[in-house]
Amino acid sequence: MDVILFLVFAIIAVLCAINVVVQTHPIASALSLIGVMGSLAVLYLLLGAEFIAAAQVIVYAGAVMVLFVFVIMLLNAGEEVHRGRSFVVQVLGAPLLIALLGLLVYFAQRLFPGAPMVRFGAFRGGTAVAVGRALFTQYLLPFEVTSVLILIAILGAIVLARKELD
Amino acid sequence: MQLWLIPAFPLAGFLINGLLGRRASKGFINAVAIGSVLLSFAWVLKTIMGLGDVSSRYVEHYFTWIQSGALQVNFDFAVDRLTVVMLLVVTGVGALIHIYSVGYMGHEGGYYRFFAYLNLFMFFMLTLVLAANYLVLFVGWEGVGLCSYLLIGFYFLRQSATNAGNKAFIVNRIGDFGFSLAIFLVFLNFGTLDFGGVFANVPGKPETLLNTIGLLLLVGACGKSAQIPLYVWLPDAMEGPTPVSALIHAATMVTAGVYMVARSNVIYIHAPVAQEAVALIGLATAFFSATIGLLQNDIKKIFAYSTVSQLGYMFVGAGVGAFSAGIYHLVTHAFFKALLFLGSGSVIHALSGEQDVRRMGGLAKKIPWTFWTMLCAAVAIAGVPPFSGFYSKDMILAAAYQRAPWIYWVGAITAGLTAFYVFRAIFLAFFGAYRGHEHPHESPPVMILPLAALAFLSLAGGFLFDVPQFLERLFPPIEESHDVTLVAVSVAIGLAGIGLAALFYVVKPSLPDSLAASFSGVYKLIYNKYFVDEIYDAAVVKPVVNGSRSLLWKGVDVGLIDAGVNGLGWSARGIGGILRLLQSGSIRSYATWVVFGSVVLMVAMAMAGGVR
Amino acid sequence: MNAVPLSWYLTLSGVLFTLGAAGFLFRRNIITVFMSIELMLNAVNLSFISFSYAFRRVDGQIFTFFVMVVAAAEAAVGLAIILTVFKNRNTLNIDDLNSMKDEYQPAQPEEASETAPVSVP
Amino acid sequence: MDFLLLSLIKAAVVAAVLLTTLAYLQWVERKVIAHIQVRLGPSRVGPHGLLQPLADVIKLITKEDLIPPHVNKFFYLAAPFLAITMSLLSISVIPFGSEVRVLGQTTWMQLTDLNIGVLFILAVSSMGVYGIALAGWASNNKYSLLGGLRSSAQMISYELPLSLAIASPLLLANTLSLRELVQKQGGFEFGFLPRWNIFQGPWPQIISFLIFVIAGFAETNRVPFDLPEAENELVAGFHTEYSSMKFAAFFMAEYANMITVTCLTTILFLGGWQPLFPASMGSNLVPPVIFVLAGLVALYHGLNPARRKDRFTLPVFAVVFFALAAVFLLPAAREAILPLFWFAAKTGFLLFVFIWIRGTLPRFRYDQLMAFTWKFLFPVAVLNLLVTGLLVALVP
Repeated sequence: MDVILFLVFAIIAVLCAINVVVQTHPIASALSLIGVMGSLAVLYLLLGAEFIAAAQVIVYAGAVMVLFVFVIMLLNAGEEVHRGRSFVVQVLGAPLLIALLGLLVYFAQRLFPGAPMVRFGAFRGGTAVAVGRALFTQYLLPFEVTSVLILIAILGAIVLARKELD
Repeated sequence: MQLWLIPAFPLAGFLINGLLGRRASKGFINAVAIGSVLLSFAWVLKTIMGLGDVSSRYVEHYFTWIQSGALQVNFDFAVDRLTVVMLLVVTGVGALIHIYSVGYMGHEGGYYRFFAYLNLFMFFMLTLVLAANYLVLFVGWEGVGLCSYLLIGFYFLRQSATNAGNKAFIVNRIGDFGFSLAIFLVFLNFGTLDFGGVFANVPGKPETLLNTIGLLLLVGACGKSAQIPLYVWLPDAMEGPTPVSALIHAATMVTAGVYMVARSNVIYIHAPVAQEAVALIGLATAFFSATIGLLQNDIKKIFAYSTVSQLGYMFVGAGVGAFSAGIYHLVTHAFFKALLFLGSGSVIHALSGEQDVRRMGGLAKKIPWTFWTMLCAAVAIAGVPPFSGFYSKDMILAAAYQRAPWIYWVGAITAGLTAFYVFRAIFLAFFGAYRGHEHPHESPPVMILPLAALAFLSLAGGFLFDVPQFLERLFPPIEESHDVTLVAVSVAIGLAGIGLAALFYVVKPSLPDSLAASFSGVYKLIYNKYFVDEIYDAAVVKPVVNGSRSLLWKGVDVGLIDAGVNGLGWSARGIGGILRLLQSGSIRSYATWVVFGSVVLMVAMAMAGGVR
Repeated sequence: MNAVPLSWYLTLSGVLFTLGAAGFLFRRNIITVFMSIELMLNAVNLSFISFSYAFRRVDGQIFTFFVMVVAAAEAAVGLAIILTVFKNRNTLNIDDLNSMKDEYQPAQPEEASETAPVSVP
Repeated sequence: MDFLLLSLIKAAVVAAVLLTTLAYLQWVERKVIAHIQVRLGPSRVGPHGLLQPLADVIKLITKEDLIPPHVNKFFYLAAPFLAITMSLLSISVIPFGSEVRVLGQTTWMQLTDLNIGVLFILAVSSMGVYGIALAGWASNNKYSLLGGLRSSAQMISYELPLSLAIASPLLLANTLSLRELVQKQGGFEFGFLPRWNIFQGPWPQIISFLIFVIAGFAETNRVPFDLPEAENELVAGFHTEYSSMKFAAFFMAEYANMITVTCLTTILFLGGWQPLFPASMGSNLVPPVIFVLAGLVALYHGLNPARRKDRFTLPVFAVVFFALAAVFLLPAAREAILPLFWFAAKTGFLLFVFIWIRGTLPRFRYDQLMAFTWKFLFPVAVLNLLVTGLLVALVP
């Protein structure tokens, strides 16, 4: 069961991610990205992070991506135009990415060579209670700092976007 | 006991007037300024009542101000009998001068500013007096210096006023430098700055060390109390409004040096060389500035040199071991010198700004209140018994005779000079025929009232307040001398001074000019204040300015620092010129380089086996 | 076969990250590039959660939480910047936004610091 | 495989009931609005128009399925299904009643109980925006785009006070599971006052109840917040270009959302299936009494018919009502049906309020709508949450 779930959602995630990259229209990319996020949320659930899974959908899919879709609609962004080209990217890009992927996979295998097996329900440390407790005790200061960050981001976004008016 | 309230009232007054005063009415400003000082005075009285006879030192701890390694400085206030005397003088005389200022400053601009500064000064002065350790004292010390600077330059549109303010500030810095060195030494050798802790450990310390500390403290005291060689700022400080001269440059701030020396009496008793130096500098200053005072024509300058001279007297008192006599003189001096300044302020007010005694004369009839009150101050300062100056001056001279008779003689002659120049000023201003053009008018009651109060204190203060007896347990005892001849001699010299002044300026007004003609060399020397300012300018100021210009600016700054900085800039530009080839402006190529970097890092990590 | 090795999750994370990087490198639309960054962040989040599972500690999830918050803030500001850029330049193509490159200046370093021309309305 | 089978059966039952309810909710709405406006409403198809929904469905299915030119076909087709999926998905965690025993099986009247059920609903409802936004954008029509943008902005804005209003009762209940939430609200204070969150100390959640209901109106795009489909400005908003079943999907999504919101309100604030007053005071007798009364009224009107056909139809209804009353008196059935009755009663009442308000209030202007949530609802919700948190922390 776990294997099936993992494979299904991993494949969905990878396909959607590929779609993000290859689609020429931004809104298609955005919706594919939502697909990635949704399947990642399921994977989080499998890994026992239920609160983060819900937050993933609410924050990422429900708020951040809505912003993206909004901006795309507002600017009426169309298909991509291939105009400029960068010599560096064209020559180095693909080999570097393949090397990166290889290295990442290599490290993943070397770090955990098959030993820890993920069973759904084996780790239940991701409940809202556990996360909340950690957030409000050990990570209280970062948490508060984050709230300040968000406040600043709101102000910044308002100030920047306000120029639209005049 | 809430000692902190004593300085807190003027501070509140300063904040209120300083922040809101610009729009407030004069009544409001007066109420806040005078009210805060009166409240402070009342709180001093209440504190004294609460402490009974203040037989022991009472300390209040507020908070740990500085905690750094071994250095722990508490923000503490303390009260003992010396503090009580100072508190009463500062708040009492301060309150009278505040009231006087209402009349004197009534027509000046920056009214709220003036009173805000005065209140700030009161705050710092009270902090200075109440301080329980050297650092808090230093805070007050610097604070009063700041206020003095602000108030000397009160008429900041006048170039001479700002120059005088700067001069006072800079000269005081020299003194403060000595003072801070002394504080460092104290901390280094005693491990604390607290008065109690320091003085308890003084016996047993090497005498050289104590002498050094004493001399450095003396440097500080010389700066603040205008002693040779740092007295030059005080006469110029008369550029400030007259109440300021009375409060800061006669009654309170300039006596801070004397207070500090008296406070550190334990150190000086164990440091004979330093104490000797205190006495000598005091004596020299007293005599020297008395001679300058003889020939001044600006009424405020006369009293300024007189102040320097009287401060010298106090130092003599402290130097010969009669600390209580020095403080006694401090108190009486606060009365009669404040009165002299306020009186001269009244005269200047009456003459709409005229300060030159040569253009006064015959004012006794026109402004009788001012005349009579100033006459009280004059007899007090001249040491005529039984007025206040007689008691304190006589006590200092007696103590000096015990130490060394020649000090007594110089002091006595100085007393005669003092009597002469003070009465010279009185005679020139109030007797004879009027030589000016203005129409003199008597000052308003709000100015006369403080004058009257101070006149009473000048006359009766000597036997009303027996300061030495009050302080007797605090200082080493003075060997009492009951040699009536000494007293008689000094009084006689003083009376002779008055008589001479009467002869010169009332009976035979032509005599001074003929004397000046026959002793023209000495006359010129004294008239130009021994050319001290010019000597300082040539010896100190010019070399510093020229050295800065040629060596530091042209040499070090342009040649060394600028060259180095510019060289860095040029090399950065050169390297940047090469590196800018990487900057294609395309984010995607940058990102490629980032990926490249991370791949390299990961390869390195894999080869080094960095992860497990 | 009722359990998945943890390395599979990490591999998936690596694959997603690489795809995100590829999007960043090869896409020209600034919004898509931005979305690729979000994809990379998500990939990193997945590995954080995997580590959280591996070490049986909640800390990894807290990190993910903070990454999300920062991503949200970043999206708000970033998209506002994109709006402004679009308004000023009327383009979303990332290759057109290369004014950081100093193309028109000769190699003389002194003249590099020319002040921006002030447009008079 | 018991679990799977049971789940499949439950899903089938819920889906059937829900879809029927959706269809008839529309009939109820039309009837109620008609009576508010002193009209009869649908009355031609079937007795009292009871077959009207069926007719509508047939009409919608058989209608020509138009796809306008120049639309983005994929998203144009995907949008309505996204909308209906998201709105139906949240029903899956709603508990309708307590534990029941059917054919030897013990189960809950709930498809699944997630211990993050509330978060799940929030997540799913936040995804609902995409259906509308995409529909507006993919239609390639200015009215649609504006409607879609308006709608998404409105839904995002009102989601904030909504979430904050949800947080307060969660603080009281200390759980995220909807089932536990209802169980915590069981029992009575002073013997008669139900421990529903709207009444419960230390800080009765009346304010968050009101905020939740108001935000719920906006989330479901109902009057007075139906700006996205303001017909006099935007034709029909995001679904201007939709017809036949795709239009029906949007329509169903709206009603499904309404049902979700009312169910959630019932669970969060009104104690779910908990009765209004204790059984000792005869709460068990309420449903039979209501049904008997309804049966009597129907019987009376059947005997004194206003129209000819009433002579046959109304007695039939009366018999049905009497039968229902009898069922409620059976002890075996009562255990299972009573909670369901209370849940349905509360939800039904809230649905009636929704319809009632639609018949009563005019529409907001768009700036008023935004100002209302950002400048009033949001601060009030934050304040309420703060007070609740403080009181929960202080009062043991």
